Amino acid sequence: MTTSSITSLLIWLPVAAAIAIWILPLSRYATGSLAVLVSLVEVGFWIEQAARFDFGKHGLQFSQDAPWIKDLHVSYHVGEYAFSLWLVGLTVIAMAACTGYGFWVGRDRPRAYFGLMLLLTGATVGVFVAQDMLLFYAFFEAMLIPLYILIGVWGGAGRMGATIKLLIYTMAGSLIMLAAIVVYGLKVGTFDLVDAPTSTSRWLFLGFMLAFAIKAPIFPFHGWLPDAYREAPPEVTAVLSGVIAKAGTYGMLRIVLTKFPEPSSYYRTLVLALGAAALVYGSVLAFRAADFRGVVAYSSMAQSGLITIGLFAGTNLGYDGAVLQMVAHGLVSCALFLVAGTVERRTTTGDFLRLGGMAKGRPALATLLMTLGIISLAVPGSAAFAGEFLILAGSYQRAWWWAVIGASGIVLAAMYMLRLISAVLHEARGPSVQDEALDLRPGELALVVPLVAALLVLSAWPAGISHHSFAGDAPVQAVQVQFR
Amino acid sequence: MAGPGIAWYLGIAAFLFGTGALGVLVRRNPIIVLLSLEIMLNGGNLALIAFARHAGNGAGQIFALTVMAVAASEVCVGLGLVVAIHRRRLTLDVDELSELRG
Amino acid sequence: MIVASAGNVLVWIVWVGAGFACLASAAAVVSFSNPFYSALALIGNLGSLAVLYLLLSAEFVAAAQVLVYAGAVMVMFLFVIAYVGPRMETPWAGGPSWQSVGAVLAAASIFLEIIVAVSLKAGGRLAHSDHVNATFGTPGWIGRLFLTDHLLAFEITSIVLLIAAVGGVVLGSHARRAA
Amino acid sequence: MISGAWLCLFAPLAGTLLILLAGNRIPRVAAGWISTASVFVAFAGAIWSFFGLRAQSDRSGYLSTAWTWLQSGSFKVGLTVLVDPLSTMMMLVVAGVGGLIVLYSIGYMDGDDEERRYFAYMSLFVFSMLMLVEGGNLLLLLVGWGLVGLSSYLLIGFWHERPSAVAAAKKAFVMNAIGDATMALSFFVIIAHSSSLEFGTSFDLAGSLSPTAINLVALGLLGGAVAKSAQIPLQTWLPDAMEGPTPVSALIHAATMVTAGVYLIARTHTIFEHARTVELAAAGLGALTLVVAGLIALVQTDIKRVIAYSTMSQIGYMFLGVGVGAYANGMFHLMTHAFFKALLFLAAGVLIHALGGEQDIRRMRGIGALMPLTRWAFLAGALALVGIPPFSGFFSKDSIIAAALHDHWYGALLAIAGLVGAFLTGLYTFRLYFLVFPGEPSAFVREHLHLHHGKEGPPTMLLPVGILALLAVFGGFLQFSPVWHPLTNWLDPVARTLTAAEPTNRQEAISSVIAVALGLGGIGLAWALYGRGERAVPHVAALQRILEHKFYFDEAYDALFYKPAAQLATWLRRDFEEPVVLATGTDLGEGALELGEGVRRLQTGLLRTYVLFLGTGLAIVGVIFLAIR
Repeated sequence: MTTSSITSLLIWLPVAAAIAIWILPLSRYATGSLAVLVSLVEVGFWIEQAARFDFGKHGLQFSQDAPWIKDLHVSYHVGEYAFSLWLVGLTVIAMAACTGYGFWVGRDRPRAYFGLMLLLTGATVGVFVAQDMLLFYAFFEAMLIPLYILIGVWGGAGRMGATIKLLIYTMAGSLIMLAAIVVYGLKVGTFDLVDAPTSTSRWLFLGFMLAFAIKAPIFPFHGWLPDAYREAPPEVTAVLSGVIAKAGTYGMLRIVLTKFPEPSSYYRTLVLALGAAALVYGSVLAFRAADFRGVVAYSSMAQSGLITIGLFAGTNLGYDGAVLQMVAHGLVSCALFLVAGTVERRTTTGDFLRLGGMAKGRPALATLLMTLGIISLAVPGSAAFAGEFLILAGSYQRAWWWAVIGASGIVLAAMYMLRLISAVLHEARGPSVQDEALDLRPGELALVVPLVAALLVLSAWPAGISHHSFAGDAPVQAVQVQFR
Repeated sequence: MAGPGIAWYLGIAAFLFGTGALGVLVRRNPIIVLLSLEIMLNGGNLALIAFARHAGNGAGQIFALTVMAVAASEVCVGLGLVVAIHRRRLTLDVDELSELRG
Repeated sequence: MIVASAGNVLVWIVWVGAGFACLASAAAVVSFSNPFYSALALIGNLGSLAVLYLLLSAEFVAAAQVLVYAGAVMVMFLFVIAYVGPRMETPWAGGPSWQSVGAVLAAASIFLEIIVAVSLKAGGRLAHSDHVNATFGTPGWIGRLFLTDHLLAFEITSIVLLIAAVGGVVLGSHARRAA
Repeated sequence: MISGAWLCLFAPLAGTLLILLAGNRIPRVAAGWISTASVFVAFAGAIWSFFGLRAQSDRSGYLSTAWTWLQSGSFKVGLTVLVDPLSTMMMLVVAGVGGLIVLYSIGYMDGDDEERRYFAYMSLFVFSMLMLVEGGNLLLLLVGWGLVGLSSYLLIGFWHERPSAVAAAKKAFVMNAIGDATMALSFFVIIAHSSSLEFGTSFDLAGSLSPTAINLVALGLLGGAVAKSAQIPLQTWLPDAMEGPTPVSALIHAATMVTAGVYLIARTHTIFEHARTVELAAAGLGALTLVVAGLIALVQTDIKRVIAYSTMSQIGYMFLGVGVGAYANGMFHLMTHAFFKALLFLAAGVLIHALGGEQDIRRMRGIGALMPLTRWAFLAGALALVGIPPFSGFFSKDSIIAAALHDHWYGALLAIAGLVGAFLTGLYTFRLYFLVFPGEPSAFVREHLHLHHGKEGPPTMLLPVGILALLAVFGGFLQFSPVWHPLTNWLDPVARTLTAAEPTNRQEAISSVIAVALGLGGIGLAWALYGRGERAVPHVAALQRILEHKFYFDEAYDALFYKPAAQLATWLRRDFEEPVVLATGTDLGEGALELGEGVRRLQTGLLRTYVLFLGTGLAIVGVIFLAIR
C-alpha cells in the first residue's frame, strides 16, 4: 500500500463499512462499535498522513489519478494540499465524535443510522480531497443524501420542513454549480481542478459562488440554517455546522478564488460586504436567539461570514487566518452542539427560559461549556482568537473598515456567548432542570474532552496550522499559481 | 402571363385562414371544426403556392403537397375520433368533451 | 397587344370568379348549421382553389387538390356525416358569449394582421415573376423534385400517412370493442 | 534570570491545571494551598529574575522565545517573555501582592462550596496577569490582556447563582472586549506597516508612521487601557465588579489588573510620545476620572464600592502621571497603590467576613472597638491613600501632581484636578473611616459579629493584612523624589521620564504642601460632617441624585447603545429574518403552488378555449412582429 492510497482509503473505507453495516445483520451494539471503530481508524489514517505530509513541498500530495470519462477529461483525481489536510483532519475527528455520540445515545434503527454517518464521513472527506470538478460535485451532492435522511428520520418535531428547506436551498445552489461546472469544463477542455486554466467568466464565478455561499452559509442565503440546525439531531447539527459548512468556504478557496481570479476581484467588495453582513447580522440575531442551538447556529453563520472575509481579503494573513479559523470554529461548534445535545437530553429543552443554574453540582459540564464558550467568543490566546486576529489583520490590509466591522463582531460575540453561558449554567435553576440531572457521564466526556483538548493544543500552537497551510508560506502566491 | 399580383392571392389566403379560424373557434360540431381546419390549411396552401410562383421555386409547391398529405392524415384520425365518439353514444359536441379540465 | 390584353382580362375574370367562389364557399362552410351542406360547400371551396392554383401555374398541385381533397377526403367526410347523422347546430344561438366574441376578435385580428403585413411588406414588389420556364408546376418537374431535393420530406410524409391510416383503424376497432 | 521569568509565568498555570485535574480527589483546603504555593513560587521566580537582571550591566531587556505561537508569512509572533526593569517590577508586584491575597483567600473562602473552582480561577488570573506583564511582544500582551479579562469575568461571577453577579461579570467582560477590539485594531495598523508585533520593531516604526496612523495606533491602545483601567468613558463596570468575593476585588480590581492600563502606556510610551495629543488626552481622562470618581465615592454606602471608586480615582492619578510622561512616578504610584488598596480591601474583607457578608457602612458603626487590629490596619491604609506623610501614598501621589505642574496651562489644569482629588480623597476615605470604626458598636454589629476563635480572623487572613499594612506604611520610602530615586533609575532603560515631566524641587515642595494640606482639610471636613456618626450621606438633593446615579453613565449607555442594539436585534428578527429570509424558501414553494392553482383554472378542458388561447397568442405574436419589423 502506497501512502497515496491512504487518501482513497479515507474516502472509501467508511463507505465500505457503511455498505457492510447495511448488509450484515449485526446487533445494535456491534453496529455502533463497528462504526465508531471505523471512524477512529479514519482518525488514525489521518494522523499517519499528517505525519508523512511534507509541508514545505508545493503542489498536490498523496494524489491518485485515474481516467474516468476519457473523452471529457474527467478523472478520478484525489489528493491533498496542506489546507485540505487540515480540513480532512477536522472532518474525521468531528465525525468520530459525532458517530460516538450517536452510539452513546443509542439511536433507533442503528444499522441505517450508522451506515449513513459513515457514508457522510466518506463523502465529506471526498469533497475535501477531490481534484476533479465532476468528482467534487458528486461528493458535494453525496453529502446531502445522508444529511437529508439523518435529519428527516432522526430529527425533532419540525424535521420535515427543515429537511425540505435544506434540500431546496442546497440543491438550487448545487444545480447551478453543476451547470457552471459543465460549461467551464467543456470550455477549457478538462474537468481536472489542477490542470484547468483560470477563467474570466463572471457568470461561472457566480454559479460556483452561489452554491458555496448557500452551503457556508453567508447572508442572505441562510434561510435553511435555523430550522435545520434546530431540528436535526444534535450530532448531525454538529457535523453540519462544524464540517459541512466548511465545505462551502473550502470551495471558495479551492475553486472560486483559484480559478476565477478576475471575477473574484471584480466581485470582491460585494462578497466582503455579504461576509460582513453575515458576521454582524448573525451576531445580532444570535444575541436575541431564544435557545441554545439558536445562538450557536447564528454564531456559525457569523463565523462563516468572517471566514469569507478572510478568504476574499486576498492577503496572506487573511488566507492563513481563514484556514485556521475553519478548523478552530469547526471543532468548537461541533463540540458546542454536542454539549447542547447533552443538555437537551437532561432537560428535554434548549429554551433559555427553562434552563439555568446547571453549573451547580455539575463541574464537568460547567467547565467544558465554559471553555468552549470562551474559545468560541475568541478570548485572546485561544485558537479562534488567533484565527480571527489573522483574518482581521489581513482584511485591514484590504481596507480598514472590514477590520472595524470584524472587531465589532468580536464584541458582539462576547455578548451572545456570555448570554448563552449564563442562561444555561448560571443564576437560578431553570424549571426544566431537575436536581437529578447528572453531570456529564464518562462516555460523553470521552466525546467532548478530545475535541476540547484539540482546541487547547491548537490554542497553544496556532502556528501549527496558520504556518502549515500553504506551501512556501505565501498563500496569495499559492492561490495565484493555483496551488501547483 | 400577367394577372392579379401575389398580394391578391395572399389576401384570399388570409381571408380563408381567418374564416377557418373563426369556424374552429365558434363551432361546436367536431365535423364542422374539422372542415374549418381544412379551410385554414388551404389558406396556408394558397399562400405557399403563391409564393412559389413569386419566387419561381418548386419548394413551395412541394410543401403544399406535403400539407395536403398531412391534412389527409389529420382528417383520417379526426374522423376516426368522431366515429369512436359516436359509437360510445356520446354527444358530438366539443364542449361536452372536457376530459382535459385541470 | 389586343390579344395579350384580352388574355389579361380573361385571367382577371377567372381570378375574380374563382376568388369570389372561394370566399363565399368558405363563409358558407363556417355558417351552415347542417354539416352536410358545410361539407358540400367545402368541396366548392376546394374546387375554386384548384382554379386559383392553375392561375399560379401549379398544375400538378391543382390536380392533386381536386383528386385528393375534393375526391378522396371529402368523400370520407360525407361518408362519416352520413354515418353519424347530421347534427344541427345554430352557431350564433344564445347571443354573443365571451368565447364567440373572443373568437371573432382573434380571427379578425389574424386576418387584419396578415393583410397589413402583406401590404406593408409587399408594396409593389410582390408582382409575378414572368420568368418561370415551361416546366414549372408540371408533374414531371414535381416528381423530380420529390425524388431529388425533397426526398426526406417525401419519405416522412409517406410514414405520416401510414401512421394516420393505422391510427384510424385502431380508433375504429377500439371503439367497437368498447361498445 | 530568564528561567526565573518562565518559572514565574508557568507556576500559577500549573497550579490551575493541578487543581482542575485533581478535582474532588483532593480536599477543598488543599486547593487553596496549591494555589498559594504556586503564586509564591511565581514570586520566587520574579525575585530570581529581578536579581538576575540587577546583576546585568545592560538592563534594556532580555527576550526568550519558547516556540513560535502564531505565524503567517513574514508575520511571526513567538511565545516570548521579556525580562526588563518594567516587567520585573510588575512581576514582583503581581506575584507578591497576589500571593498575599491568595493566602488571605484561604481564610476568607473557607467553607464555600466551590473553593476549588475559586482557587483554580485565582491561579489562572495570576498566570494571565503575568502573561500580560511578561509578554515579549504586543500580541502576547493582548493575550494576557484578554485572559485577565476572562479571569476577571470568571471571578466577578464566581457566585453565579446571584443574577447581579452574573450581570456584573458580563458587563465587565463586554466592556473589556471593546478595549480588546480597539487594541487589536491598533495592532492591525502596525502589522500593515511593519508585519511584526515585536516591541522593538513596533516602537521603531512609530517614528516613521504618518501622524494619522500613529494617532490611531495610540488611540486604539488608549481604548484598551481605558477599558481595562475603568477610566471614563468605559468606567461603569468597575463598581459593579464588586459583586465578586472581596479578595478578588483586592487582587484584580485594585492591585493588579485594573492598573494594567498604566502599565500599557508605560510599556508603549514610545508610541504615545509620537502621538503626544493622545498621551495628553490620557492624562486628561485620568484627571477627569479622578475627580468624578472621588465625587461619586462621597455618597456610596457599600464599603466595597467606596473603595472601588477610590480605586478608579487613584488610577486616574496614575493615568495623569504616565500621560504627562512621568512614567516612573505613575508606576511608583501603581506599586504603592497596590499595597494600600489591597490592604483596604482586605481589611474591609475582614469586616465583611466577621459580619457574615454585610457590606453596608451604615450598619457597621463602632466596629473598631471590637476589631482593633483591623481598625489600625485600615487607618494605615486610609492615611496612605490620602497621602499623609510619611505613609506611602504621599511619596507617589504628590510626585505625580508635581510632574503635571510642569507642563504650562494644560499641566496646571491637570495639577489642579489632582489637588481637588486629594481633597476629595481625604473626605471620602475618612467619611468611610469615621462612619465605620469609631464610637459605640451599633446593635447590628453586636448582634452579627462573630469572631474567629476570639480573634478578628484566621491567621491566613490577618498575616497578609499585617504585611500589607507594613508595606503601605513604609513602601513609600523606596523613592523620595527630590532626594533619592532608585525606582526612576531602575526604569530608566525602558521608560525614561520625559524632561517635560521632571519637576523642579520648588514645584515638588509646593505641590506636596498643598496636597497634604488639602488632604488634611478633607479629613477635617469628614470629621466635622461624619465624626459624630449622625448621617451617612449628606442631604443635597439634586447633587446627591446625580452622584448616586454616578453621573448617569449607566443610564446613558443603556439608552445610547444597549437599547438601540437590542431594539435592532428584535426588529431584525421580527421584521426581516422571519418574514423575509426564513420565509423565502417556503414562499417560493407556496408561490409555485398558487401559480399552479391559478393556471389550473384556465384549463377548462374545452378544446375551443385552448384554441382560442392559441389564436389569441398567434394574434399577439403577429402584432409583436409587426411592431418590431
